[in-house]
Amino acid sequence: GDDAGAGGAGTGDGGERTLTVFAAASLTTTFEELEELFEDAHPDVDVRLSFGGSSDLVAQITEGARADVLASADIANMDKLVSAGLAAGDPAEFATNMLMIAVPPGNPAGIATLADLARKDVELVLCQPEVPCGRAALEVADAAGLTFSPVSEEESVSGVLTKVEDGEADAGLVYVTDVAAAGDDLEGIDFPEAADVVNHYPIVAVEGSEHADLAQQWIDLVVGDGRQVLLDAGFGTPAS
Amino acid sequence: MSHTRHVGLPRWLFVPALLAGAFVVLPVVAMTTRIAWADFPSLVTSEAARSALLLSLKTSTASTVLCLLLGIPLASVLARSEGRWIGVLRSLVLLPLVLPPVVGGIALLSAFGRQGLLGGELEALGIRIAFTSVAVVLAQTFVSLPFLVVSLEGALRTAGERYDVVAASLGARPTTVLRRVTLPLVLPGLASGAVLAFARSLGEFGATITFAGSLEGTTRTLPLLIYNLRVTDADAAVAMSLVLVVVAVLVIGLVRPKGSL
Amino acid sequence: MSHTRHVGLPRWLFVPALLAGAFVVLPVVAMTTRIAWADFPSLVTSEAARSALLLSLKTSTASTVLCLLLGIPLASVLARSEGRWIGVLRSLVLLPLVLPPVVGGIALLSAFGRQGLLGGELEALGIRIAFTSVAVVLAQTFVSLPFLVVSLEGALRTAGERYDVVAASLGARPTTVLRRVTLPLVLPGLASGAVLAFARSLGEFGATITFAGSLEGTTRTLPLLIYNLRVTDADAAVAMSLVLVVVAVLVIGLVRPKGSL
Amino acid sequence: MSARVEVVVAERGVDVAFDVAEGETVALLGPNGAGKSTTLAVLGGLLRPDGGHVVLDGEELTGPARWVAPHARRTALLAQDPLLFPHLSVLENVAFGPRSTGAGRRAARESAARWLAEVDAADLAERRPAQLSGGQAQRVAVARALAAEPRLLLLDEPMAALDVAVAPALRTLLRRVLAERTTVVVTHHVLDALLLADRVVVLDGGRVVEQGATADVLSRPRSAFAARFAGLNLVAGTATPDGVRRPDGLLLHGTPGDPPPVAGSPAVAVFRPSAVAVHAKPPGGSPRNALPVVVSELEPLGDLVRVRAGELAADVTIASVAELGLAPGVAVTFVVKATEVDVYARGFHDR
Amino acid sequence: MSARVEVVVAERGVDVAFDVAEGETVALLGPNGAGKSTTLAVLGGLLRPDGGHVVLDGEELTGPARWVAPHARRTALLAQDPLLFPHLSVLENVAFGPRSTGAGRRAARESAARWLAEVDAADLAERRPAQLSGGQAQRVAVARALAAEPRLLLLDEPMAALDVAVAPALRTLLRRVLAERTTVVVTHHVLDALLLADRVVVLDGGRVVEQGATADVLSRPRSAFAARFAGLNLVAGTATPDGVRRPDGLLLHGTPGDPPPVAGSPAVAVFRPSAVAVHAKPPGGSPRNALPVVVSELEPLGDLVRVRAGELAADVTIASVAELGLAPGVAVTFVVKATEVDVYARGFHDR
Ligand SMILES: Nc1ncnc2c1ncn2[C@@H]1O[C@H](COP(=O)(O)OP(=O)(O)OP(=O)(O)O)[C@@H](O)[C@H]1O
Ligand SMILES: Nc1ncnc2c1ncn2[C@@H]1O[C@H](COP(=O)(O)OP(=O)(O)OP(=O)(O)O)[C@@H](O)[C@H]1O
Ligand SMILES: [Mg+2]
Ligand SMILES: [Mg+2]
Repeated sequence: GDDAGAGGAGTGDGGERTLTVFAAASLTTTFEELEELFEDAHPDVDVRLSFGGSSDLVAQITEGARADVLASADIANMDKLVSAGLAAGDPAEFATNMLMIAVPPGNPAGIATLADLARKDVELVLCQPEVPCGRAALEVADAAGLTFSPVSEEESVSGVLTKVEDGEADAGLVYVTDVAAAGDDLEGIDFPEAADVVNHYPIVAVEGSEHADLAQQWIDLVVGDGRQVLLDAGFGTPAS
Repeated sequence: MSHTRHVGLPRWLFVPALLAGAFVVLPVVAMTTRIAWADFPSLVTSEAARSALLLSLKTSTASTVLCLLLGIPLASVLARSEGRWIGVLRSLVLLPLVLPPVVGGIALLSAFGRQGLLGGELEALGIRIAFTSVAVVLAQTFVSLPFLVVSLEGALRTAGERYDVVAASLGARPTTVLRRVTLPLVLPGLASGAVLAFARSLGEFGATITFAGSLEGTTRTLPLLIYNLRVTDADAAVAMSLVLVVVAVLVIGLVRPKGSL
Repeated sequence: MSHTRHVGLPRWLFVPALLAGAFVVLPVVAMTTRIAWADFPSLVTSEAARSALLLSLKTSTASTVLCLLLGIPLASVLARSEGRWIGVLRSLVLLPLVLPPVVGGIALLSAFGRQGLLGGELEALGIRIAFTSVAVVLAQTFVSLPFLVVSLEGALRTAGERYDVVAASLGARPTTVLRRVTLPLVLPGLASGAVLAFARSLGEFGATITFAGSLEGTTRTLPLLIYNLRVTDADAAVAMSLVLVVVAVLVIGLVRPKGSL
Repeated sequence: MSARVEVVVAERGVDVAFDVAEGETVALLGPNGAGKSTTLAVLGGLLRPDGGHVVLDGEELTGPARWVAPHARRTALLAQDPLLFPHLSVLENVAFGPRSTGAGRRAARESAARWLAEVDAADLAERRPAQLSGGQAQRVAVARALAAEPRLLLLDEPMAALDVAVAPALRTLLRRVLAERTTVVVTHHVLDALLLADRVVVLDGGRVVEQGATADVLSRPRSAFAARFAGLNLVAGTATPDGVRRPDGLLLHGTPGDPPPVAGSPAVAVFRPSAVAVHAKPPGGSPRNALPVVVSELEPLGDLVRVRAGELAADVTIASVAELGLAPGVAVTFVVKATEVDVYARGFHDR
Repeated sequence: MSARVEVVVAERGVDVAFDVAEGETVALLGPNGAGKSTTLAVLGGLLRPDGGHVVLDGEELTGPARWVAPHARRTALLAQDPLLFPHLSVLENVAFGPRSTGAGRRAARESAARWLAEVDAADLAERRPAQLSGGQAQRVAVARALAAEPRLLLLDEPMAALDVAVAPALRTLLRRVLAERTTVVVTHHVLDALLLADRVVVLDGGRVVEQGATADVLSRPRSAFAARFAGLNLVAGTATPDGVRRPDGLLLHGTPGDPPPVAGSPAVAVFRPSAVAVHAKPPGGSPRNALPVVVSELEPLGDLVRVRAGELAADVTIASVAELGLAPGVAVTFVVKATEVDVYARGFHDR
């Protein structure tokens, strides 16, 4: 995207229009691809993406940040936006995500199952329970009847990734898409219990958007033609 | 050439000094060993990287100027006043140093956000600060101002008032004294304060993301980009960190007048 | 009582000074208006809050001591040496100020982590730093050291060497000069540097979470707890921020010798 | 610009009052710690006294309810330490005063160059203060104070660091410029007082112990310090019709001054060291004054030797030193003719 | 402790060499900027010269390949500025030297108290330096330098800020302690040189222009500065059998000194101002010396008046001033008897 203030072509009538999309950090790669698709289809539109933790993004919109679309990584935060009266219409679910065990390349601790994460000699890092990936990890453990004692509870997925990639920790619980994005830096290990805890990604246009039409077109892209991009990145198809 | 000899430092002092230097420098050097040099050029010249760097330089410069405009008067008042309330004011000015930047961002939102203390007044004037480049500058100023004030006040106190008194006795009014004697004499302290403020602004992350958000071209400064990249592309994050380091060292090295910090 | 009169400051100077004070103080005040006072006592006396506060105080004290041990020698060397390489070293020492703390954390991991530059050596010695309170102290020291060094070097340069020369001419060896003349003369600068370092340590977040992780009682300091709470319970986060502010102001107010910053 | 000065600074034990008439130069004399610099600081507005007034030309500058800022007083103060601005060149230092009081850049530089030439420092104009020797810095500081064209000039030992070649020239310069200027100058040198000051005010222990026209005070000192300053002997006691009786009963015959002291009132006897003869034993009955003393010190004084015995001094030839076997500890008699002894009442300024 | 000093500091135009014998006190004299403080700085190890040596008692302290740190030299330097440590009390300031050179706390305080008493500042022991007057601070600084018991004592104008009451006492003290000590002292006062120094070294423009025993140099000066310093008139020229011929051709008759200068070689004629008579017109043919001059300045000098005419001076009575109508600008003739004029060769020290 261009610097909004530096657009020499002018931003007035007939000039470029700007669509601002707030999206959860885990959507970074996919939404950047979708931005290109969208801009190809709408040459007069400049899409600007802002990524962050879902709760941060909701807080920013409540504090007055100008966003046209919000794509959240969980339903709880989306509900906050809805109850603040800032959602235009009902949110639509467009993707799902599941947990996966992440280990450093070579899997030095020899992790194979979810139960291995509860071993005393395994240094495990999780997200803190207050964020979606942390909550999901707790639910998975509960469902499997396990108790984890992590050496650290990170503030975000990226914290967990850093620790595992660096080999500082032996294992972490993150999303499938995170492991996919990390490429060779990480190895992922599937585990059957993951299916019990599925994360849902809703999207909605923001109330008071000056580009309601564009916002709707972006949502249409995400739930429609753009779906393949999400699937390629490891996201699951929405339940509904 | 003749030399004014310094009083030598005790030899043993160099051991902990070296240790201290190593402690700071080693991690940064270690980080560079992680860089994938093959991809480096393409990573750091990407559109996103250039726009973030440009924004960082612009906003840091603006906030440094703002720090000077606000900080010189504040430091002068603190340095030349006595009494209880000055002590309290001085403690308060240190607050942004203690506050985790994210909390600082929350505080700024509480004051200047749409729902903040001044939100109504600003809205009425048609001014919208949060989540604009202005917000970035304000966030940087908020966290950097104490650096300038502390350096400058220290320099002013150490320099003392002897020359100010002479200047006044020669008929210079307070503004002239400030401009022609007080500030020139503490130029090293002022310069080091400004460099510190600029450096702090350049590295500012927490308050910015909370108060200004992270929108490319408008509020996504280099540290925000690095944070962003860390999730998707750890290599790129490290590469951009190195860019930040190099820019900072360059600016500091070029701007700093000789002999000052 | 007779009074030594100060050369008055220009009157207009108080306008920007006041503005500067307001700019820093207003947001913090605004934040307190968001506090749910009814829940406040229970929030701030919770087990998690108390353990985080205690850990913060302990680690910040430890890192301030470490900063003094490393920083005094480094600042002395920087202040009393000349030449090109000293300028480079000085720029390098400022690095932790510029680096976003998260990047600082990555750098520390690169050096002292299990796979870091010194990881093998440390492992061989049976030393494990990451995820321990030691890591917290190191992270805090890394970000706080430049504060101490910059304040102290500025003070040393401003104080000059005249008294050191006199002391040496009276037969005092360099160590004696340092202990009995140089350092006592810059005590205000040293104290303000230590206070700055302590304050910065108390507020440290990014490097700590990256390098040390976040576990209650071991590595979860107050800023980490605040960040934690922010997601689920913004009220609690603001309440704990206030605790941090109060603690900081108290410690700064109590520790600071009179007349220093 | 006439000035009235009353200063009380309790903390330093200073309580001083005196006047300076328009165009007059007053020298403040007195031992170390007497309060001279303190008085100048109050005049210049650098110290707010516990009590008293400073009135310059009818305008109250310092008072219980009034305070004029230093820069608005136009009372340039040259302190004991030259304190040249280290970041300005010598010329810029001297031009600082004129610039500050409204002169244009060019005019200020011209007047600075003129004053620098006056103190014989024109060739130092482009130097930094750090490159000057002690005496050079002092001269530049004098030029800087003069260039500010103050209403009241305050000089604290302006000649302290000057060499013998420069001092007379600077003294001549000061003498010329001070003639038209109201000035208070602190000095430890009798020649400075003699040449520069119309009147002297002698301080001791924070009090005015004596004041008057310079020649009067130096030739007829009434305080021990002024006598010592003027190089004269002084014996204090009570007036008798014949002279002065010391507290220990010894009577010193002398010539009463004008007005003659009233018998029984405090009075002083003053005589020059060169009028004193030294005898090994008291001379037999005669109208002369004989003071039994013990030699404390000998000092060469040109071709003479100054024999000190406590507060008293006698100047004798080297031959008589040898003849009398003078040395510290030897008991001798100081003899002085009554015609050489002047007797004065201790004035009301004495305390 | 004998010392050999050779100093070249090109940047300041200083190139000086002299010796100090064991136990000797050498006074460095010279106009402002002559290089006196620079020389002391090199001796104390505060400045590394471009060339030269400092050898103290056979040990090389400064040399092309050798450098002894200031603290290891034991050459206490008392600078022109007293620089008392502001954070220590007066007593602790004085005790600093003994403490630093190994004395115990109690011993150091005792010796400090003793030296403070010597400089008459015992009652200031508990003060902070900021609470002292200029002269008090100077006295404490002297005590501090002496308490360090240096091998070579370096004093830069130790009496500059002292009052007339204290100066003689301190001079006496210095005279006593310097008698046993190897010392280099910078001074602008002839009395200090006379009383304290065994030998004087006169610097001018960074060069030694004269040196010798104090009495010799002050009574038979060969340089203009030394003559002025000693209060004498000096005329430089070429030796003739009868006296000295000035470059302008005027011949001054005089008494040749010992050894008599070789005719044709550089020589100086020296005479006291009191030996000069002032005439309105040249007196007719006679063996006397008559110098046509223009009066530049009049200075009162006790009961006499010093008449200055350029470099020359005459002391006359007030009556003759009135009689001759003396004033600056008036052309007169200075007349001095040949017997009053001493003629010396300019020594090899002259350059
Ligand atoms: N800042 C101060 N605080 C307290 N007392 C002081 C201070 N400065 C000076 N004094 C004391 O006040 C008295 C007067 O000092 P002042 O400096 O006026 O003396 P002075 O006459 O100028 O002496 P000198 O000839 O030595 O310069 C002295 O006893 C001195 O010790
Ligand atoms: N730091 C310096 N840098 C360059 N030149 C200097 C410096 N200090 C002094 N000078 C110059 O060196 C020469 C010698 O100075 P020095 O201080 O030795 O003189 P001095 O004989 O002590 O004079 P005074 O009697 O005035 O104290 C002078 O011309 C002076 O201007
Ligand atoms: Mg004084
Ligand atoms: Mg000197």
